[in-house]
Amino acid sequence: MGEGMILKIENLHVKYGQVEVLHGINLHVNKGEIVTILGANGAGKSTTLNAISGLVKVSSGAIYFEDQPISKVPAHRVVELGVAQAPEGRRVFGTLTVQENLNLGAFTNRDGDNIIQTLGWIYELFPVLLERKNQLAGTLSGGEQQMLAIGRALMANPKVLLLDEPSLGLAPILVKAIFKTLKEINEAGLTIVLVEQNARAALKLANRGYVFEVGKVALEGPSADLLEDPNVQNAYLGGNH
Amino acid sequence: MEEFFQQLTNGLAVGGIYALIALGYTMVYGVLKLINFAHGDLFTLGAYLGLTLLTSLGLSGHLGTVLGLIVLAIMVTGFVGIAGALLERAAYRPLRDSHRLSAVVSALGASIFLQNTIMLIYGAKNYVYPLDILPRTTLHIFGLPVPLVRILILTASLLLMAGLYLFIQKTRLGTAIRAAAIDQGAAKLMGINVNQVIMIVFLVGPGLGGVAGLMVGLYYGQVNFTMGWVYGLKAFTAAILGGIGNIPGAMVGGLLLGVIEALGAAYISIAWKDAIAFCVLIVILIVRPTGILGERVADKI
Amino acid sequence: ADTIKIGLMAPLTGSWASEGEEMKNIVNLLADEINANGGLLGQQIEVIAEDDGGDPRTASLAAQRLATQEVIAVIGTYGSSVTEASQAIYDDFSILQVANGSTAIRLTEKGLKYFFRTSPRDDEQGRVAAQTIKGLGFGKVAILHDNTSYAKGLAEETKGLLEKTSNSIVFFDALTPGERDYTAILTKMKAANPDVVFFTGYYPELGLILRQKMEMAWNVPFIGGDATNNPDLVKIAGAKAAEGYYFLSPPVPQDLAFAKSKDFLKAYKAKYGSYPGSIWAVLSGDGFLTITEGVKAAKTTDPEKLAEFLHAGTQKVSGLTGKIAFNTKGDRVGEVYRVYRIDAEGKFILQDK
Amino acid sequence: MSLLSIRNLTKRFGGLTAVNKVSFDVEEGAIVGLIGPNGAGKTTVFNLITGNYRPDEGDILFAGTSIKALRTHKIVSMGIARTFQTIRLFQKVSVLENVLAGRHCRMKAGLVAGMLKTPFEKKEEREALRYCVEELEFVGLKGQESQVADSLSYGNQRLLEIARALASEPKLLILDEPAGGMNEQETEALVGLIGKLKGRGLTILLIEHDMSLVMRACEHLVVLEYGCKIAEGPPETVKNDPKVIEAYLGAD
Amino acid sequence: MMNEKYKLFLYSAFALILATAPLYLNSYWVDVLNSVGLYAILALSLNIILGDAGLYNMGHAAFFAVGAYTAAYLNTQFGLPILWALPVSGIVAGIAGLLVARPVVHLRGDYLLIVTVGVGEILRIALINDVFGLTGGPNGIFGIDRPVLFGFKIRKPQEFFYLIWGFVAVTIFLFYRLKNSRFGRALDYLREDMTAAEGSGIDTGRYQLYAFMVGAAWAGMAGTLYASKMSIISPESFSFWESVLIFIIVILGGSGNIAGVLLGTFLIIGLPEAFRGFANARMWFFGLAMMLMMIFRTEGILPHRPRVFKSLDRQRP
Ligand SMILES: Nc1ncnc2c1ncn2[C@@H]1O[C@H](COP(=O)(O)OP(=O)(O)OP(=O)(O)O)[C@@H](O)[C@H]1O
Ligand SMILES: Nc1ncnc2c1ncn2[C@@H]1O[C@H](COP(=O)(O)OP(=O)(O)OP(=O)(O)O)[C@@H](O)[C@H]1O
Ligand SMILES: [Mg+2]
Ligand SMILES: [Mg+2]
Repeated sequence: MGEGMILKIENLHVKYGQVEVLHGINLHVNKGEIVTILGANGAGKSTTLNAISGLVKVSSGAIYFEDQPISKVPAHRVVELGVAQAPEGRRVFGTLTVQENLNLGAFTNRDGDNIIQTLGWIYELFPVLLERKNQLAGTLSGGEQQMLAIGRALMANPKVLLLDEPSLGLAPILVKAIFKTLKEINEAGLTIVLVEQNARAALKLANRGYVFEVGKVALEGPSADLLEDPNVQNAYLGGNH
Repeated sequence: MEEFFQQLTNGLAVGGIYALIALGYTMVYGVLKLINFAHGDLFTLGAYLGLTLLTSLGLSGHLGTVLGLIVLAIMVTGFVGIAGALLERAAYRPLRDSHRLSAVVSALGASIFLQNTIMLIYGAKNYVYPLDILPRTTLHIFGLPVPLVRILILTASLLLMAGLYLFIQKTRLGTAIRAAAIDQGAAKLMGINVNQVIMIVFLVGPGLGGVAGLMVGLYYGQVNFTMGWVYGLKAFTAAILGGIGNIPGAMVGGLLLGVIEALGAAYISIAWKDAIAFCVLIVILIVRPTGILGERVADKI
Repeated sequence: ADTIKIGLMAPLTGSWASEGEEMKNIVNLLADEINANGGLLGQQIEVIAEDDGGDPRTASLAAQRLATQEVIAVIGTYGSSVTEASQAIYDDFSILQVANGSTAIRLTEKGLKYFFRTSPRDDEQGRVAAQTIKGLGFGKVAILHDNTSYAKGLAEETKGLLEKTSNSIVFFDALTPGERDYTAILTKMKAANPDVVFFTGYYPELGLILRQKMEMAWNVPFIGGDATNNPDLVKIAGAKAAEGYYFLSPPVPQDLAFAKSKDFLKAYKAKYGSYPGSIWAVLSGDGFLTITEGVKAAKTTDPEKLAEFLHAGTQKVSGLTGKIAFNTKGDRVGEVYRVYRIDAEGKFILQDK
Repeated sequence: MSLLSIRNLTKRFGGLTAVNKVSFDVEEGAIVGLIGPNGAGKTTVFNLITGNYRPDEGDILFAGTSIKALRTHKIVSMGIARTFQTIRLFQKVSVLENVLAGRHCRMKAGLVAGMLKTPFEKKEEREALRYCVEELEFVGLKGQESQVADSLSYGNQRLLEIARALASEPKLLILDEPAGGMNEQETEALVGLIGKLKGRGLTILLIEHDMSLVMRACEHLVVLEYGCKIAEGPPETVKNDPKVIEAYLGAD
Repeated sequence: MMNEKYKLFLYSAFALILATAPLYLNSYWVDVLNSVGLYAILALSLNIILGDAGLYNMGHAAFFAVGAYTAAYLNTQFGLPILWALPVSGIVAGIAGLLVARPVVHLRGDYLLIVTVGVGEILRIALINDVFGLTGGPNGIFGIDRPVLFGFKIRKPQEFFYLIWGFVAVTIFLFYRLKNSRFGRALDYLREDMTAAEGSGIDTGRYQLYAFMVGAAWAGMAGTLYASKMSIISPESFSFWESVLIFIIVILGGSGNIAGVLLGTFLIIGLPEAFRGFANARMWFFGLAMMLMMIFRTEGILPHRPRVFKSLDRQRP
């Protein structure tokens, strides 16, 4: 594993039943980077994140986190190692309160001070969550749930944060705020892998990017290059808008 | 009036046992959303194991009654808990990702299997616990004769419920159990070892069922291989009545069911008492569709 | 055929499995005995046991199955409605049926040619029960049954007879079998303040009731029907609680003077380690003896001739519960019932008439 | 008369007033956007219109009649169809049957006709199938009829929801974040689809956070914040309204 | 498609083997098949409620009982021929289904399940206690006539075979058509997602009631056949365990799939008979087999498959 690399995926294959949906993904993330993964619906972005987190079984290939192979490590151990995910579809614990959800995010976090600090910071970032502290997460509006999912992942105090379409369903003002925050926490040392439909914003934020097409990496490179790439422009940036 | 209070204590005594079995039922249900129809048979297993251990080890002889019974209860809880965990491993885990009712059918199969295993091992006849292991003291509370053992059973149920409730609500592991109950995938993403959580639940739930079986054996004296079916159904009813998946609910449901049965028998008809209990259940559910302390529902559209 | 096939239809699984198990034991033991002594009419006996699960539908399948296996006669079964589901099938196939635990009156009122029973009928037991209650001088009677057709039949029969005399029925209701706690019922019954309780259900429930009655410190005497005749009753209730309990029953083999009964008991104990518990199971042994002795005496295995022979009622078979003979309906004739009382040690003591 | 008229609508959840005295109108043939910050009460307004929730105060008039007390399926048969913020398809059912669900309220055959396959039933089925296939084609899902709904990509699932709504021949179509989870190319196609729908004479009310879509597709915007209407008007005006910028759009 | 032809062949071969069964099986095995047939009707009727509409009903024996007792009562009290009682008891059971479902059908999953268990138990207790003097208490009703069809009295298992399986065939024919109709689809939708179904314009409350009504009516007719075959009915035959058995058949066979439910009936009703050789261990093997089948076919033996539209191209405009 290369110098400064925190996460590395080699020739990753994943199947759902009989159907293979990832056909040999190669990808790496350096410490302190923001890497974005783009791609059409069904390209395998979420599957890749879930493979890293250990939620789906890897059929072949390897995943390394800090030089340690993790493709066979169970999901809960991966979190303990320092990889947290805010998953697609939010998956908040609907019958628990907002506060309880956030506490669960800190399940593996044994640093009490850090928990209190992070919690305060999350409530500052998303004041609505503070207002809704004792409301059941299931009754939150779509966007509020999205905030909760992001906040919950941050509570783990991870080394790498995996975000699956964090801007989905958020008001523009919040999207801006979140992207700004991501920048800040990244600068504070957190490595981020960002799956996004909002390609332009994601590329503007990220250091590097990968473009997936039907379970393969079609393009990769520094964000600036991808932003300029005519293929990317046509397919993901909505032409000339 | 005296008869009324007497019937009330009768009902509470029966209800205490329903509650104890319902606790285990509800715990398992809470996490897997599985109606574990084999729970009643694990209860039977507890009663039989208790009898075997009691007669073969002579614990109360060696250790004195109180200590002997405590050790016996711990052993039964442990063994039945292990049986429960094995059952989960063999019959439920393979079905965890399939339709909920598939696991229910597997549980029904497990129930038949366990019941007949006990029958094949022990034979079909009734077994009887040695008499007078428990003190047969009868207390007089406000002039009502109440056997001491009933008070002990009720106290034990209440203590176990309280302990379990605190465990689920206040401890780290309890929180993990609640999270796993809602969304196993998301729970894994929180760093929760879901398999372990389920295993613990299947140690505790059936363990409680087993110890309830032991209590029934010790108190009532008579056990047979089909007894779990009736008790299992009652406990399930109790758990639903209180709001399934909810620990205080199981307690409330169990006690209430016992009291309804006793009062129904006393003031309406003995022969109809189960029908009366079900009628009350239905009425309660019509008014409160998720039971008395039913779980909070959140279906955001 | 080289063997004579006799069917046994019994509840080998389900909640009555303990009864079925004993029935099978007894019939097998008796068959082995005959086979060891050269068989029947020079042929070996083969017992084919089928499970009726204690439920009518399974029973009708069991009956069909036995009917296709060329049995000449069938013993069984337990439970009147279960037996009834099989009656017509055996009749269609001209197979002799000797029921052992089916006391409903109507079973023999249909005029079926091949149907017999070694168990007495509800009306007979009812009569003896009413007599006994009166004989012991009780006035106010509580009657408790368990809503099985047997227990309810007996309860209603007795109630009818008692109401015709000076007795008053102060309580009449049914418990739910299979439960453990009957204190609610006892409390309610106590409030009715009867002189005696007549219980027509089964021994497991009664054992619990007697025990819980003692804990309540209620001293009312209990009288029960033959379904409570089981040594386990004392084990469940404890000798102290069981003491003084009366019940009606055909005589248990222990109390019969025949050498045959004594030998049987010895052999049973030697093979299975204890005495048979259930009177119904013993009656299945009587069913077996009815068939085999009938064959021996009539010198034929033809069910039609056998049936005619048994209906004639001339030949008395010595069974495990006394002499057995049948009337034209197929019911056992003669007074079968005796009164027992449990003593301080928990022994069943036959009372003088 | 407007097609849909919201009058003083209020909805409370416990102590929270999710929708607070909101009034606005949707004219026949118009495309109206409902925007506002997260938790402003937009979806709640939709749920009130379609009868999933009951309003605490106020009224909802559809073509002049009050629908606030009607049950959802009744409202659908009157001509209001919707899609959901989190996709709610019949996941294990084929694509075409999903669309047929929308057609249900325009069909008549009942239990007995279904068992006996009467000529009327057969004819009605045939026509329904044809109609639904056409709707699938219209949204761009031709050839996927026999697939199971959950095997479709996310964007296509959204389109399928629209097709299902269309099958009930609504006058008013309400879409809750139709572009959520779509990339910009797909969003582009969606704008085209909405245009075609307008061409068919449908009236559309939609919630969307993707401003590029809102600006291009809508003729009129209503803005909610904390359950209250804070602005209303043509997109260009609303876009530059300082209140809206502060609450929702954010400064660039 | 090759697969379709193969399937058709398989089904016809199966039907043929079944139809000629009384010619080569003895009366016992024919009677086993009769039992299978009766339960097939019950399971298919429960399948409408449980498999199609997704309503957890674990008290189906109650409707079976209503049908059986209605027929038995009408037959023994008023001499109504048993086959005439068939539609009557269907209607009575259907109404019972409606009445039961009306107040409780909105309950979610397991709450509905326990309520239906309760309804089954209440009914059984009512039967045992000879409610209104109609049911004969624990003895039940006896002396029920055998059916007479065109002057021919049906009594042997071989004869019942054709009556019962004829009814099964009609049931399959009608239910299969129902499945792919507007009605059948509505049930699919409400099973999958109640909110979305209502939001698509389906009166979910009404269809839930209809599902109960149809299922109950068919179970009631099965009850009539059962009563005429046994000629005596008693409360034991309608215990909670019977409801459980029917429930198991539907789920294990493949809920929502008619062929699966049929196969499930053969297994669940047939296996205990096949295991008779194990004597008192037969239910032990049965329990074991049930677990194993479920573990290896987690969605049931023949799970429900979404409908395939083959002929669309022809219909395309
Ligand atoms: N649980 C599953 N079972 C079967 N197939 C699945 C499952 N989850 C995803 N797939 C399929 O795997 C492929 C990749 O899906 P994935 O969710 O990883 O895509 P994605 O790039 O995240 O798309 P989106 O932008 O829609 O989120 C798709 O074809 C999808 O249909
Ligand atoms: N069933 C409910 N119980 C309690 N509160 C609810 C319920 N439904 C919605 N809310 C609350 O009402 C408010 C409005 O929710 P709504 O879903 O209408 O927001 P929205 O405008 O659609 O937001 P978003 O853009 O994030 O989807 C939210 O704060 C939410 O938490
Ligand atoms: Mg994705
Ligand atoms: Mg919303």
